This record gives sequence, structure tokens and C-alpha cells, in this order.
Amino acid sequence: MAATPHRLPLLWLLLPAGLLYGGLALYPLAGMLQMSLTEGWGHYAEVTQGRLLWRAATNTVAISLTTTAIALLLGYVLAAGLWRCGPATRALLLAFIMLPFWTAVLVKNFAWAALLQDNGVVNGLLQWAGLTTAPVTLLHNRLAVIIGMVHYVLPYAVFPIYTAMRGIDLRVERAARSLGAGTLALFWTVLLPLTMPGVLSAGLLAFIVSAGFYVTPVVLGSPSDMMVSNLVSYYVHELVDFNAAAALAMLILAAITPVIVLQQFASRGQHGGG
Amino acid sequence: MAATPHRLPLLWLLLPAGLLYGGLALYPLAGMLQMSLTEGWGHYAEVTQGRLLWRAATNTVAISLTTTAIALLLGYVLAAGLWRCGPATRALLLAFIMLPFWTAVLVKNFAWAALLQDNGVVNGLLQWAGLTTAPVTLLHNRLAVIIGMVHYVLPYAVFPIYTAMRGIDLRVERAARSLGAGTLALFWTVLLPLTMPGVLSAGLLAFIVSAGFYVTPVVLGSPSDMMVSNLVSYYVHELVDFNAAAALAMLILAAITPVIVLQQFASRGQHGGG
Amino acid sequence: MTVSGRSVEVRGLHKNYGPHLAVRDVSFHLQPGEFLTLLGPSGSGKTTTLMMVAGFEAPDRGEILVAGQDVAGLPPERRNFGVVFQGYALFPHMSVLENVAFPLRMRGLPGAEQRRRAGEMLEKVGLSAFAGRQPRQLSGGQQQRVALARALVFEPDALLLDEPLGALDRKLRESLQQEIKAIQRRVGISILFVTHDQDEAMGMSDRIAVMAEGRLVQLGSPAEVYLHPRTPFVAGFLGETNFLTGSFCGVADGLAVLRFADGSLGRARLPDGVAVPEQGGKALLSVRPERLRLLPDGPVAGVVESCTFLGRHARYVVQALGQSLALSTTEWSPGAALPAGAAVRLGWAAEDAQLLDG
Amino acid sequence: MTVSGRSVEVRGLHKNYGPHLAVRDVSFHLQPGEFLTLLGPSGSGKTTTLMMVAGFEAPDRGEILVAGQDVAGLPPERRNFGVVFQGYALFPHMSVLENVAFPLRMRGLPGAEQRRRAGEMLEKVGLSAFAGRQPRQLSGGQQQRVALARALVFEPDALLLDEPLGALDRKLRESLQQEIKAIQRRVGISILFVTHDQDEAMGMSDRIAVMAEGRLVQLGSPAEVYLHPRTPFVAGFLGETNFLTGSFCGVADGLAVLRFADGSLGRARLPDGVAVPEQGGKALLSVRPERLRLLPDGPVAGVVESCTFLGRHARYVVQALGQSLALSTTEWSPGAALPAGAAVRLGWAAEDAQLLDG
Repeated sequence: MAATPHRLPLLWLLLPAGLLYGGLALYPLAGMLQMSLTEGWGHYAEVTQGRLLWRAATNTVAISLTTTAIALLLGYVLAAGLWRCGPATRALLLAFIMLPFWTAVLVKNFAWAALLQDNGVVNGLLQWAGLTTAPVTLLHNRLAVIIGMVHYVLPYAVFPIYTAMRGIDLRVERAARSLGAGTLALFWTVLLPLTMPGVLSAGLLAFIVSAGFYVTPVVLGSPSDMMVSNLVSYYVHELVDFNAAAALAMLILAAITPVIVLQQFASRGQHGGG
Repeated sequence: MAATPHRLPLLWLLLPAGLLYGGLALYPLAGMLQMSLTEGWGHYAEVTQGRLLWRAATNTVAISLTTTAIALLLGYVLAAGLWRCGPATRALLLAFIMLPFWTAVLVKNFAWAALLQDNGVVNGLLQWAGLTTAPVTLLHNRLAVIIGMVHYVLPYAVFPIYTAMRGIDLRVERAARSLGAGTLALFWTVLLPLTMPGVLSAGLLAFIVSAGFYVTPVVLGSPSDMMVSNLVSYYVHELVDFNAAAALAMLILAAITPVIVLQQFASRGQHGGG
Repeated sequence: MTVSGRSVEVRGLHKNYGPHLAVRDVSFHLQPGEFLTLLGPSGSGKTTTLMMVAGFEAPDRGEILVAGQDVAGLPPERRNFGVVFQGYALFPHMSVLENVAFPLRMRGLPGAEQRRRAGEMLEKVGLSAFAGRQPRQLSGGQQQRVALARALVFEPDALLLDEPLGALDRKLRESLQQEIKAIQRRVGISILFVTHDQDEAMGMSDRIAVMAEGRLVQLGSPAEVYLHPRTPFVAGFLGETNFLTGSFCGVADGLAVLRFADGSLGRARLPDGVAVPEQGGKALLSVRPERLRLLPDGPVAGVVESCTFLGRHARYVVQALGQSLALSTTEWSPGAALPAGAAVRLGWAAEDAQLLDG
Repeated sequence: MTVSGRSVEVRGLHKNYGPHLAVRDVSFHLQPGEFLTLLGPSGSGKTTTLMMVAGFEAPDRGEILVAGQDVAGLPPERRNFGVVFQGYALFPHMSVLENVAFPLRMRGLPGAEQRRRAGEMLEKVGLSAFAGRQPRQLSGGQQQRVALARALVFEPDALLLDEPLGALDRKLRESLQQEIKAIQRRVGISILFVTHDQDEAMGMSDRIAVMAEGRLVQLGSPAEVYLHPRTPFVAGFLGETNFLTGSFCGVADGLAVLRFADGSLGRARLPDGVAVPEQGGKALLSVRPERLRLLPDGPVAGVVESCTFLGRHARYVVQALGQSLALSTTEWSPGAALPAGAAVRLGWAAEDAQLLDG
């Protein structure tokens, strides 16, 4: 009688549903794995030998890192604002930050595309201000991709940092002040070190979301800004090669998994360190 | 000297960044609004007079409601499993539940498409088992859309319910038992009522995510399963009518905003009620 | 309503958590209508013992008899105890009346009967006017009365209370202690009470079972365990005390005689159940600060280290017998306090010092 | 190291939060080397007062003088107080040594000097061996010593302590109280201490400032505020007491004379600052339970309601003068306790009863 016998019934009720969902989650994965291996490692070789993958992979890492860096900087400032402001301002700020999260990705991107196009609002403003006479190419380049992606990724960067800040005991901050720390010293010696776990977690999360991004590069970017997720779509739509697409998807999953695991640990460490 | 004067410097540092981000969030919205109004209400009339919008709207609501209902049922069972199991099982279950969250949407949908196609794994299994001789059409119908969407939406449904469950004091449960409640009575009289705020929050969230869905109906559904978000893409790509697309996007935003506000209140009520 | 409290007998209860022995061989007998307290520090096994009686933990060995019937195999909902938890664990989604009617509803009583009996019970605890309120609209004291009403309304065999006053401040605690006692006196129920607070245990209990490291180390009336502790743990846990070490010289007139390091002799009571040490062996003695007295011709010489006025009494720290001794006295006035460094003589009545085990 | 404590004088401090007046006209003078406690229930304004002295809250009116210099306009980092918070607020990402060196680093001392002085301070509090540890690896008592070392190392003008022992259990509290007193004795610093616990205040303080509803209601030594309270609030907050109401008959031999409802007369001390009521007016009197005595020829007749043994003393509840009176006595033995219903006579020495304001 080691366990309490009165707990079991509820758990038994859960078992079939658990198995069903386990299947739902694992089944496509297993199916993809099987599809990708129909010719041994052949499909993997096919995918990795082309120059397309390396170009897409380089793009993915470069764009994701840039996006992450910008999102962290902006995110830190926004999180600090959320932390320090009164409840009314906080509600307003939260609405701002959540807005892109709730707006469907596509709606946002088309909005950006419409704004950044040659005869769009931004070019109109630039010409009206006399800063340029001919329209500037704002769309279909890396800048446009990164603006769109930062906009999308920002909420993911804000919240882990904000959580870390809320975990800081007001008394620790007051202690630092009473011991002689001014505003800048307080930031560098106490606030920044104590929020670093949140920054780490936010950075990894922003990177994951950026790297898994599909829609933005297609709408706002040029073909040279293709990222790895686009490549899956390319194999399916253009080459109608499901097996190669599956192999590619497995490779992406394998590459991103360690980062996800790291992020999970970072966000856990955050709670322990608070 | 009503406020403490020592707080202000940090807030002033935040102001420019806050304005920058406020612009980033509001600018596309304002731009879209302006674009949609270039001909007064003309673009709105154009969009709302076509039969396409009503068909898409009906599809959106029907598919989203079905998805939400299934996701709530599965999600409740999974959340209960998470709540009741030991820490090791919990980590495993969490990984299962988060898997679709981390896998790029597109990768998952193509995997489902590959599995459900006429010569895919599922039809293979069905024929091998002698349940059917000819392939069954599993893809490009509403069932496929809903399976894909439930899979995607499930994590959103699980977590608010799980949070509500974790907020239940073990002692309240034990009190109910000591007062004579068996397993079923415990569930109906105590656990379910106490988790209702979480269920409400989860349902609204699942509905929002479902309604904003773009990718799944395109890949897994038939043209008749088109949802409102697809329609935006249709106006941009097929009709190259940016203004109508903007009007449509504004309509979607206007329709979904009250649901989002409701969800925000529900998820707050959840914390208060715990 | 008079609930006739029944007896609850626990025999040889054992419980392991993995390699850790949480409860070892605990036995006691709660008499009908008695107030018995399990008192001990956290980790002493007192709450685990209560949870085994309630049915939330399964014992590895041992019997739990209610009026002679073993209930160890029954789940908590089939036992018939009213349990009151720390924080009261009221149902937040039900009104006060629905909370109190809940156990009757679980027993399948008709709705009218449920409401009638719950209403009567609320009247007993003076909360009729609050029947329609939600629990969160009540004060801490009112919530406790609802929890007691809910635990009493189905006429349970006994009340089990798990540190119900744990999280409250002192003033509220004291008034709620009196309320629990008053309700018990009115309905005559047997109560098994768990606390880590010795003052609470002494003020409320008929008998106290002191627990440490999973064992029941002493069971007796508040006066017995306070005045005649058998082990250093019991002596120290029930209040401040001075421990004196000497060598055992023998027994004279039923009292133990010890010789201290400075050669002086001291006498002490030999409580029942304490093993008599061998001649010349080490012996440990406990004298409480209020039993240590400043006497002009006391046998022990000392020097005052400090004197602190604490209201009800004043506390001297005196250097004597090679250690610091605490001495508390009510004979103190602002002008007459002895200064630090004053030479004093002290002593104690033989029956006020206790020889301890170990 | 001997820190020469400096005087801190607070004059007419006022603070509003919106329409709510948090602190009203609070003045006191902390002498060099003194231990002064602000004692009051939550919401009495004691912590707000301390935070205004520390600089975290800006007063609406009033002066804060350190050795005669007004510091009210300076931000907290420019004042020179060592503040110890509840929970200690150590920097979790720094070692013990780095924590203690922090205020020296903020003052721009060279690294070697920082380490030398922080090391010396750690030696003073007996934590040299823990210099390299992280705060979370220390026990509660060790953390308190680190917080004290960190607050003392830069030779502050005074220590401000905001309920440093608030969240701890009683045994640990008592030993940490003694440690704070010992460190103060060693370094001679002035201490302003905030607590809601009257025993803590009485055991540690040179003087106690009792606060209620934003006001300082009485300031004096522990014995003064306990024995000679001026208001019902002070009498009740510093320990249990019995309030008796009578009509004022006049002053005889410097003592107030009252007539109770049953016609009997009683005498009481008239503390300084208490207004003398008019002849025949209502007068309120406080007698502490340990000052109320069972006397064979006492002037007041009563009937025992209950007797509870509480260890250091026994507590009788006696029905007398038309109300329930609490009486505590150390003259109690298991056999000699008076049963409920016994008729007794009681009384008090005139100087043990206090006439109160209001």
C-alpha cells in the first residue's frame, strides 16, 4: 500500500485520451521519418547536396540572429517600461505589445507590404518630406524581412524579461540604493545581472520563433532571403517531392531541438533564480 | 513631492523606445485603415457584397467552433493528466503537448497531408487491415482541416485549464473527500466548477487562434473550406486589390477584437478566482 | 445538537516515505469527548499521523479503531470524521449555507432536510445572518466557524484539526482558540488536534502527545508534560529551560542527588519512566527559569549578566555553575532591578528540578 | 571596529497617501547609541516612518535631522543609513564577501581596501569561513548576520531595521534578537527598529514608541509603556489587560478613586499626561492579569469560571464586577487549582491599576 489507492480511478480515465493524443503528436513525426527514409539516406543526400539548403541555412541563422538581437534590445526596454509603470499604463502597454500577437501573421505582413511598396505610405512620406525624389526600394529586401520579423517576435522577447523583472524583490533594489547605488550603478550591478536569465530565455525563444518563420520572407523578402522553412514549401509545391520535403523537415527539427531544450532549461532556471 | 523623485530617470530613458514601438504597432494598423478608406466605404462595400465573404465567414465560425469543442475536451483530459501525474511523467507529457507548438506549422501540415493522401500511410494501413479496398479520400475535406487545426490549437487549450487546476488547493479536494465525496461527486461538485474559468479562457483562446488560422485550410482543405484569413490572401494574390484586402483585414480585426477582450478578462478572472 | 463523540484508538501506526521513516510505532487512545493534541516540530510526523487517521495516507502497519471498528481499509469519504484544515479549505464557489450542507448532500439527504440542518448548525455557530455570503466575504474567524459547522453538521465520530490556526497572528489565534474550546464544550465532540505551538497545546488540550522524529515521546496532561518532562527534547520544546549536567550520587528520600562540576550538590525529582543512572554516571537535569529562584542563602553562587523587563515577568541571565542560566521572576520593579555584575545566590526546590533520560 | 552612532531627530513628520493620512505629526529623537523601537499594528504608519527616514518615501511635511543636519531632500543613496529589510534582501548573484563589499564599491574604494574591510567586518560577525558562499547557501541566522555586516561596514550614521525577524518561527526569532543586541553592544551603533511584536520590542529596546493610526501615542522605556500606559490602545497592545469602568470619585493621596457598578470602591495610579476626569464622570482603568490577585480578604467578590495551566503561569477567568476578568498566577500546583464555580475574593495594589485617557 505504498500509494494512496483513492487516486487511481481518475488516472485510469485519462489513459485512453492520453494515448490518443500521444498518437496525434507522434504519428505525423513517425510518418515523416518513414517517408524521409524510403530510399535509405538518399533523400537526405539529395537535400543536403543542393546549394539551396546551405544558402537557406545561412540566411536563416543570419536573419534570426539579427532579429533576436534587435528584439532583445527593444524587448528589454519595453519590459522595463511594463515593470515600472502604473497599472493603467501597464494595461495600455500590454495591449500594444499583444496587438501583433493577436493579429493574424498574414494580415500584418500584407499591411507592411502595402506600406513599404514603391507607391506606399512610407515612400509617399519620404517624397513629401523631400528626402528623396524617386521611390526607395523598401520591399523585397532583408530590411523588410527583419522589420516584419522583429514586429512578430517582440512579444516572445518581452515576456520572459518582464517575468524576470517581476521576480526581483523591491527590497533588494532598495537595499542597493540604501548602500549607495545611484540609478546607473543600480542598473549595472543589480538589475541587469538579476534579469540575465530572462534575457537568455527570451533570446533563445526569439531565435526559435525566427528560425521557424515561414510567411514573412515569402511576402516581404526577395527570393535570395529564402529561409529553410520556405525550402520545405519549395520542395512540395515546385518539385512535388514529398520525401525530400520530409527529409528536410526532419533535418530542421534535428537542428532546432537542442535550442528548444536549452530554452526550456533557461526558462526553468529563471524561476529558480528569482 | 507626491511621487518619489528617485524613480523618474529610468522612466525617461524608456520613453523614446516606447514611442518607437508604439509606432511600430500602430503604424501598419493606421496605414491599413487609410488604405481601406481610399474610396470612402467603397472597398468595404466591395468586400461585403461578394458571396465569398459570407461563405468564408460561415466556414470560419463553423470550423473554429468544432475545433474549439474538440480541443477543450481533449485539453481538459490532458490538463488533468498533467495535474495528477508525477514530475517525470509530467515532463514527458509536456514535451508531447509542446511538440506541435514548436514544430513549424507548415512542416506539420505537410506531414499530415503526406499521411492522409490517397497513397499515404493511413490509407495503406486501412487497406492492409482489409477495412477498405479503394483509397478513402481523407485529404482536402473538412475532417482533415479540423484534425490539423485541433493538433495546432491544443496547447492553447491545455494551459489555461492546467493553470486553473494547479490553482486548486489540495486541501479543498481533501475537505470534499472527508465530507463524503467520492471520485465522481468530487469531479462534478468541486473540480469542474473550480476549473470553469480556465475552461472559458481556454475556449476563447482556442477560438481566436482557430479563427485567425490561415495555413491549414489551404494545405489540407478543399477550396470550399476557405476561411476569412484566406480571403485576404486571395484578394492580394489573385485580384491584386490591396485596398479591398485592407478593408477585409479591418473587418476581421473588428470582429475578433471583442472575443480577444473577453478572453483577456476571462484569463484575469481565472487568477482572481484561484 | 449534541454530537456524542466516539473513541478513536490508534495502535502501532507505521509509515515510510521511501527510505525515510515518517511515523514509527505511534499509539494513543482518544477518549469520547476528549481534546487530545499531537504536538511537535515540523517533520515530527504529527500531520502524517492525522492524515492516516483521516484516510488520506495509507499506513504501512497498524490499526485505526473507531469505537472498536477498524477503519484503516476505508477511503476518506467512507470514514466519518470532520476534518478542519489549515486555511479552512472552504469551497470558494459555494455560499456559506451550501458549504455547510455539502456533507449532507453527499449523503443523499433531501434538499429541504439539507437546508434545515445546515441552517440549524449555522445558528449554533452564530452565523445565520451570513448563510448567503461567499466564503471570501467573511473574516478569518467567521471562516473558521463555517469550517467547524461543515465538519460537525453530519455528526462525525470525531473532529480532526490540522493546525487550523497556523497562519494567523497572535491576537486572532487566541480568540479562535477560545472559540474552538467553546464549541467543543457545547457539542461534546472528541477532538484530535495537531499543532507545533506549545502555548496553543497547553491552553486547549486535555492531554498532549509530544512527537519527535516520527515517535510519540510523551503523553500526558499539560501539567504533566510541562512540569515532569522525561527527555531533554520534551523539556526544551514545551518552554524555555536550563539544562544542568552533573554526576549522579544516588537517591535520597525519593529524590536524585547530583554533584556539579564546582563540587556543590543539587537534588531533583525522578519522574516516572526515567531510567536511574548508574552511580557516578553522567546525569542531566532540567530547571525552568521561573522555578530557579534568587535566594539570599541559596546554595549556588552567581553573577548577574543582564536583566530584561518583559512585562508579565523579568528575565535575568546569571552566570553560575560554569554556564549561563535563565531566571525569570515576577518580583521586579523599575527601581529594584539588579544591575549587571551583581553577585547573587540562587537555588531551586528539589521537586522543581527534573532528572531527564539521556 | 566601533561605529560611533549618531543622533537622528525626526520633527513633525506628515505623509498622505491620497485621501488617507498615513503618518501624522510624528516626532522622536534617537540618541547616539540608543535602541529605539517603533511598535504598532499593521497600518499604524511605523514602516512608512522608517521608509521616510531611509529616503524611500518623501514626507509631505517635517524634518529629518542627522546630528543636526536636515537630510530630507537627499535620495536614499546619499543618506548614510544601514538599512536591514525583512527577508534581508541580500544580492542573490553575489557572494557573501561581494555583498558586504558592495557599499564600499559604491563609494569608490580600491578593490583591495574593499576586500580588507569587508573581510574584517565578516570576522566581527563570525562569518569569515563563509566569505565565498552564495547567500542562498546560508541559514536564516547567517543571512541576518551578512545583512547586518553589509549595513555596518560603511560606518553608517544609524541602523534602520524593518521587521527583520518578521517571517521566522519563535525559537529562531529569540536567538536572532539576542544576536542583534550583542552586535549592537559590540559596535555601539544607534538603532531604529520597527516591529509589530510587543515581546520583541520589550526584550530589545531602550525605548519604545507606540504607534497607532499614523500617530505616536506613547514613548518611553519598556517598563513605562507596559506598567503605565496612557491609553486603552497602549494598555491592550502591550499585553493582555482587564479594562474596568467606574465613575470617578476624586483624588486621594495622589491616587484616583473610582466607584464601580456594584458600589465597591477601587483605587488606581494617575499616570503623567492623563487628563483627570470630572467628578462623577466615567473613568476607565486597566489592571493586568498578573497584577490582579486572589486575596482571602480582597475587596472584590468573584466566581471562578475556568482555570488553564499554561506552563510559566496559570490563567484563571473569574466572573466579578459584572464582567469576566483574567487573572494569571505563578502560584499554582496540579493539586491546588481552584475548580470552576469556586467563590473567591480578589484585589489589586493601587499602584498596579492605571487610570486611562478616554
